[in-house]
Amino acid sequence: MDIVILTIGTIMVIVGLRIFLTRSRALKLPYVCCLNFCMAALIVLYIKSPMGALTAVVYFISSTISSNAIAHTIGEMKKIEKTMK
Amino acid sequence: MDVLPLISILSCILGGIGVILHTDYINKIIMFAFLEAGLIGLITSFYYLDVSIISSILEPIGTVILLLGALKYAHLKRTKKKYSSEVPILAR
Amino acid sequence: MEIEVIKLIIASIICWINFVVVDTYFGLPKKPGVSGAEVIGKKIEKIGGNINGGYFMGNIVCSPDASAGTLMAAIFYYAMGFEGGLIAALLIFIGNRLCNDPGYAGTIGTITATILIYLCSGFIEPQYFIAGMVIAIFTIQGFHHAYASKLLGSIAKKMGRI
Amino acid sequence: MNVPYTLIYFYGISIISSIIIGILLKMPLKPNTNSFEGNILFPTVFVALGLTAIAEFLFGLDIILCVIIGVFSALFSKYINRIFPGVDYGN
Amino acid sequence: MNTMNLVVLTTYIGYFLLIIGVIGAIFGPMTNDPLKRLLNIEVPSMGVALIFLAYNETLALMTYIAVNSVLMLVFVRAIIKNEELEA
Repeated sequence: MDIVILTIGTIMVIVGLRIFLTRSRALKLPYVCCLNFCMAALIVLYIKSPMGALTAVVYFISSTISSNAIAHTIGEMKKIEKTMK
Repeated sequence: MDVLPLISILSCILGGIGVILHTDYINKIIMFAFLEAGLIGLITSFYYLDVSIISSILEPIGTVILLLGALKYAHLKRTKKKYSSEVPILAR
Repeated sequence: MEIEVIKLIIASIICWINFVVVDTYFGLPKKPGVSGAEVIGKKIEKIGGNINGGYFMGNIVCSPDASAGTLMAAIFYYAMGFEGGLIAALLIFIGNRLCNDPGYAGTIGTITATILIYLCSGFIEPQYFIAGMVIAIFTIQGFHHAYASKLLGSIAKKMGRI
Repeated sequence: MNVPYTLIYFYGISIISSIIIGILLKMPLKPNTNSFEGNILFPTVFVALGLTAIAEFLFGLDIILCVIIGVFSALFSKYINRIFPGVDYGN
Repeated sequence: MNTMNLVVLTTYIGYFLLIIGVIGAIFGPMTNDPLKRLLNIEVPSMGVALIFLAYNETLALMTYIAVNSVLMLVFVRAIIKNEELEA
């Protein structure tokens, strides 16, 4: 098979398992970001047309926004836990 | 050439099990985003690009709604647990 | 078979250098752009990493900067040739603005990545740049947080951007 | 890469027209990195290049189209601060 | 892996997610909390989306995903109102 797709697939499997196994919430987010990179690359390599590139960029921007929101909420959640304890 | 369906199926399974097993709100929502990534990969592997674009635009909206709900819910539970003992209920 | 592996390694080194230099030049490790990046920076510092490297990784997670720009340049170059890189720069600029980031790092990173891919388009095909960028981001984000943040902190200090 | 001489010419036209319109609109000359304001060099040039590339991909390039894209991109980057405002946190 | 058993695989994954999600929503860890139960309910709803995908129901899938986010808004609001007014 194509080595490019194989390396991206193995990296995505490694990152998927690492998301599943890490304990702390804030350390999961870099793995989620790496996962979004792998998924956007796989989408383009599967669909070679410019429409596939458009799908990949829309998916990447929207998942970066959601991981941004998650990181912001972790900060707020920590503030709530600190003040209320 | 068809690594995308395999990978997205694996990430759907992992995401689904992760949402169930993790107990904290934010962990659950991170696993939900992981599951959603698998779903969008699978939709793209069926060559439905417009459905995939709409689904990937709506995904952060759902995630943000859930995050705001979890935040407000945690805030409410904290304030209720702190004050519920002193303030009698009728004095709300 | 091993020619492809060599091409892959060269592409990942080029992508790694490109996005680290552009991001460090635009002051990403100095301060967290968004409040989410600060949370990640504090957490990485707690587990033994460098605070500036932590801010760098937090900024990569939270807003699409030069790393996303390089990836999008490779993707659009693979799909549409040289003009794709320019379209990627526009889209990454809009993505930066959506994530509350002035947008300098992402757009300049995309343009430099497009130029680099165009220069190497003779013997390295753009699809190797896509995998190279994924390997580069994996070494930064997915491999070992404490070591990566120390490395990024030392690079930022060397470039005098702290 | 199929860029004949005329194509680069079109990109040049759109960049030059966007910079000229930008100067006419009295945008700040010096780009500073942590402000959300649009200035002459930063968003104008890249928006113009991106829009020209999109126009070239969708429908052919023409001199008039390039000038229109230059004007539009200068206007867009003049009021970028109101289209995509930078939110600064209260805390 | 041609598209034939991709469709079959998607149906199996959809059924798997449905079963796991329903069991998790009922007997899952610490689901006496309504918001955690709502998050558990999302898994079978993604399973239903996969089933729609397997049977090539494009329009149904699109409307289902759109309605899903509005539904989450309604449920989250109901949970918070219930928590405020309950006790």
